[in-house]
Amino acid sequence: MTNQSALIDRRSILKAGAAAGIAGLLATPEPTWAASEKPIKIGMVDPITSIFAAMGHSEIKGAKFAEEEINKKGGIMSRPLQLIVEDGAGNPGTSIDKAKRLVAREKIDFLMGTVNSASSLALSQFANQHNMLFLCTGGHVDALTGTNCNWNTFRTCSTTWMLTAGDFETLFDKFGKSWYFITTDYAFGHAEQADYEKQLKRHGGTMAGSALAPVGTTDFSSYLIEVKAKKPKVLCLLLAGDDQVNCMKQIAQFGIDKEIAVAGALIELEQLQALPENARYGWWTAEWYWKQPNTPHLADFVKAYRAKYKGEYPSARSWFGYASTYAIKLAVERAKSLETMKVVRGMEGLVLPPEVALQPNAPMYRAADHQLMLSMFPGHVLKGAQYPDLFDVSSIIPGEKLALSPAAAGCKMTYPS
Amino acid sequence: MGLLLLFNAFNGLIQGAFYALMALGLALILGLNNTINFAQGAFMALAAYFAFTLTPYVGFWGGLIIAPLLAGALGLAIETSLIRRLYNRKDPIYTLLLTFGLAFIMQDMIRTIWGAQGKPLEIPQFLNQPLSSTYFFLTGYRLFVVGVALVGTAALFGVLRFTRIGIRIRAGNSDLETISALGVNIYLLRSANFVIGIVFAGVAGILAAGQLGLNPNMGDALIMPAFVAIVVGGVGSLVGSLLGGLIIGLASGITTAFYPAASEVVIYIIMGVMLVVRPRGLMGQEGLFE
Amino acid sequence: MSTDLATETARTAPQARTGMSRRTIGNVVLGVVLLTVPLWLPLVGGYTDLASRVLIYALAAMGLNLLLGFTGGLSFGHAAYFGLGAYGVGLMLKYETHSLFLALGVGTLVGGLAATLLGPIAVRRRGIYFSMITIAIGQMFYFIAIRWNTLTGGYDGLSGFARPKFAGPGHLLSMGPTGMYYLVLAAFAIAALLLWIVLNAPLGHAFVAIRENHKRLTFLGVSTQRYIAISFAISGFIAALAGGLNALLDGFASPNLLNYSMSGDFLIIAVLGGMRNFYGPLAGAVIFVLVRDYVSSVTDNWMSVIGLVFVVSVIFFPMGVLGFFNRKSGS
Amino acid sequence: MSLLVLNDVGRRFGALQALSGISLSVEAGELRAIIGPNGAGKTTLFNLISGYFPPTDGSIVFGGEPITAGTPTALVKRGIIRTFQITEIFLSLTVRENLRVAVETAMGLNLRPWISAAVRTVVMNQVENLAEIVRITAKLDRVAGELSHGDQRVVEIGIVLAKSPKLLLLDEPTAGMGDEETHHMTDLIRRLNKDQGITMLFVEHDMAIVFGIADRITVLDNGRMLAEGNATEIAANPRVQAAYLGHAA
Repeated sequence: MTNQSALIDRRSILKAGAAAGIAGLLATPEPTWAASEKPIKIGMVDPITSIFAAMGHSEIKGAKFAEEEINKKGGIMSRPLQLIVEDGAGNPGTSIDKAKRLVAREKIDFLMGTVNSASSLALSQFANQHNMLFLCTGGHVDALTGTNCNWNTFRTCSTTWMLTAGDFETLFDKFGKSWYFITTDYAFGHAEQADYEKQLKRHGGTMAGSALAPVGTTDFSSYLIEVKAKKPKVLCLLLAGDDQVNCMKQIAQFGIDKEIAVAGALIELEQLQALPENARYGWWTAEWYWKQPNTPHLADFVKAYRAKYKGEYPSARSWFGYASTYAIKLAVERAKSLETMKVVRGMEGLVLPPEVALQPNAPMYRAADHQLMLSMFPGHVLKGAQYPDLFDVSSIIPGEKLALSPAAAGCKMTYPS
Repeated sequence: MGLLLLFNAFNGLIQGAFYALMALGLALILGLNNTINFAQGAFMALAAYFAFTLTPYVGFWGGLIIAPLLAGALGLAIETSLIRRLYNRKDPIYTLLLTFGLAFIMQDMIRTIWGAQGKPLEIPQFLNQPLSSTYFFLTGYRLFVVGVALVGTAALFGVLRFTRIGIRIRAGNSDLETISALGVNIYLLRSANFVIGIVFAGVAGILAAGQLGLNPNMGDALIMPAFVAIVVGGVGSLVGSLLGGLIIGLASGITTAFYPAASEVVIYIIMGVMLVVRPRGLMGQEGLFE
Repeated sequence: MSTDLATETARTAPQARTGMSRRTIGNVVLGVVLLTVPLWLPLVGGYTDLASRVLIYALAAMGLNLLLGFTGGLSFGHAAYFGLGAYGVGLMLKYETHSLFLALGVGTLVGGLAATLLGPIAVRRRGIYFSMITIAIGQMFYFIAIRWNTLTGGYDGLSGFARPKFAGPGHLLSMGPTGMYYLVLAAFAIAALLLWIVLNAPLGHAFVAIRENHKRLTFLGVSTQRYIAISFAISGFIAALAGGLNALLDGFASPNLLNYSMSGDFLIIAVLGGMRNFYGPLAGAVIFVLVRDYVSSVTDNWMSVIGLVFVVSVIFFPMGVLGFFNRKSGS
Repeated sequence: MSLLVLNDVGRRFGALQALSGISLSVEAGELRAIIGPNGAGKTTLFNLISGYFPPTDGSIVFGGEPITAGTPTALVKRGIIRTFQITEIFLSLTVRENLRVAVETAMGLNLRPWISAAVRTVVMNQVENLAEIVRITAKLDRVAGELSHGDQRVVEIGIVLAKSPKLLLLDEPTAGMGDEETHHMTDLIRRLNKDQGITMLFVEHDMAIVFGIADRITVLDNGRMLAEGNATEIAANPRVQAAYLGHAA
């Protein structure tokens, strides 16, 4: 697997790099459009560099794929769509700079992004100051559609609460009552652990212990020593990005996954790809997966996506980019306007149609907190699996069954008069 | 708790050996090339990616040998074409900023060539498991890393003490003018030293990738503890760097057991205390490059 | 406009009249250009916030350059004081006050005092050691900012504060991009003036003498460490002021502001513009910020371009662009 | 009373005994030459007197007070100022700026972050003064690094002169100079000694200069004192002839 995917990656990225160099200089919309048609511009700030780059690339690919598809099918209200991508480098300051540039220079109509919570929060605040619609693609922090919710901010990816609610009962029933948490030491992790603890208490489980690991922890052995001493039934990993990869690798090296059930909230296809074969294990929740039985339009999407990106399979991140771009199109068409307030109203209660949703349920942007009610895909990693078939979805749970009510999430939406 | 502490302390030492291995190459280059090599982390990542690409053809062991040499060759090219131009500028800022910029370029090249997506570097199965179920944290791989760190230090020590080039490097460390007056080609010596430093970085990078996984940014996380190891151990002393690595590994391991949030800050605190109590570090020589 | 401090100050006595007038003209031209930025910048495709960013980076790099270019101390940790200033302002606005100047004052004080207290530790060593110590001290603050979640917002950064209105005489002025720009410009002008005064006073002469030959000065009975520490403190205060302004501009403070790569940006700005020139950091900031802003929009490989900027400026413009052009016009 | 007294002073570096058993006394107003072959310990002796490093044996007394463990800064305050074998000046500054910083240091102004016009005038006048004494007025606005070696030496003496030294240590003041520059320098040394009354110790290889201007001469060899006396005594001393002049010839 390694060899082949390395080759694929190299070719596509080399080409993408070269193309970006040239195309970026002459960024023109699709040539089929009449010059008189002014494009509708979506500014997308997402990490192309930094530790968040792998996921950023997936989101951008998904969004670009949607852009191409939309323009082929007649654009938005018969105007072309132009997606302008800027590298936020996973850094809130840079992300704000890029958003400023997009607003001032490119005169964008809408803003979307980004992979990480910090940048998403910063952009939400920025968009609010500039009276612009911001659609968060992939930052999970609860506050974004909870305590910090804004009238002009929407979110496509799930909240941390939804991630933890998806697989709890399965794990609890299957493996046992005593849990140990290794949690990433920032808002995302704290929120996840708090959510799990609530559910654990409600079901009469016990905490064997927990440890907070700073973001960027490379060596998890001290944590694992403690885990081993406490002998929990379930080791729950609530880590982000590379930290999760490092921890799973070390668990496998110590052989802990053979004695204790390892589980956690979020797993991403990008993470599984970064793991060696012996470190692919555990029970997790995916936010979307390319392989679902009997979901309409999914096979076509995967096929077309692979054709565009040299055989690469779409990840949940690709879908975020794809669905977000479509959501803006649909909201604009509902509002029949580009005015921020009208589009916001158009997006409130917007239900993604099956060819965009690509899941059996019909997710909707909830009006009260602007959170998309996307389905969760709890399941487990297949033993000895080879890319791309790495994950087995055990059930697909509609988002509205999992999400907290807007009131419980702490969102009090206020609109400008 | 006592046993747990012992486990953690021991585990910290293993981690420390790892820091030390990373610090050695850095210390070597700091010594004779008078360069704070910010690209050291990027060289580590690059060698690891070379190994990743080579492994299907030559296996892990082949990669472990060939990849650092390839990185060393690139190091030689960079040293002779760029860094060498800056030796006679007395101010260290130039080499520092040069290597800082090179690190940017190398990281970007890695992302362009291999992609932003993290990669798994497969290590031999027999190393990839614990040796005993009680002392499960002693995996073959970790012991192997400790072994490489010790052998590497010993080998370097031997080279510096007993070979012609080593003796010259040591002499050059303390008095560049004198040895160049003795007719030693100082440029050649510095190139050789730089390459050795990069090869060390390469080995450290590959070993890190076996444990942490490969991504274009991996060098960023690795370089700082190496810096601290050098400052604590004392600039100019290789044994000091080894000790420095072990000390901060130990401290960080023990801290993790009590208060994980401070596990990174603690190494800087140790460094701060060291600087106040003994500014030249454990084994450092006074005023070597001041 | 700006010349090497060495030759500049030398001229003061015999050729005061011609030297002064040329410099005065240069300063007036620069002042007019900076004052009218909001008028002409949009015409050339820029936007006012970008100009604020340039001036903030220039201010931080100018502060750093007092230590780097004029005292000869290579600090690779000034982002820490910049970041402390930013967090100071953010925390004040979030929890304590709605006064712009109080927040900015406290932020500057926090970062400046940190530099004042830590400078004496760093200056115990010189050369490469000094750099390594400063970088490590800086990283310590970086990790504290990331770990101390409850105060700093940890990895997600500090948000939830906004630029307060400017309390003018009798009424409140709202701070849009233009208002913010003039606040930054005022801070820049004041700091630049103070730096200029110091550099032309005995204290500044002592700084430059330390850079030139600390041994000579030591054997004139000057304890050079003390002076480097003073230079460190002043430059820390200025970096903190710049950081505070940065927090106001973004309405956000993130741990990245404290990271060593930010220190690297400030250093390259100083070197690129010309670290022996008073206005070098300003020239460097204009080039660096604009290049980065433009290139990162044009290509995904912007990091390579920025890396090349480092390499090229170090190899070919060791005295920076201002130094380069001065030399050309001089010879 | 002697201005400077060394009692059985020695210095060891690890296994190497660089100096031992040095006892000498220098009277106020004296112009004393230190001579000896390379490696005799002349510069080490200067380093001990100026506090670069402390002696491992013996004691040093200056102006009646012990200064054995003094730091350079402390000794400068007492009036012991030195030059180095390699000229130590501020190379990229002008001569005027070189002298100015020395004058400001001497006047204790260094910590002032601003300066009044009146004080500035005092400083500048003192700079002109110094420049006249060392005769470098014509080159005041030249960058020091671009001056000839001899002129740089002169600038260094101007700098140390600003501190009004009681004891001036000159390490090979004429080394590497041409005839004219050497003449200018010896003249300067003599004038400073006679006109300003500055006590001086200088290390010198050129015997013509040593015998020409020194009041007394101390001869070092292999880290030990070989002889001491005036020019005639030293020239006649058979041990000096054997050990030192033999080398030189």
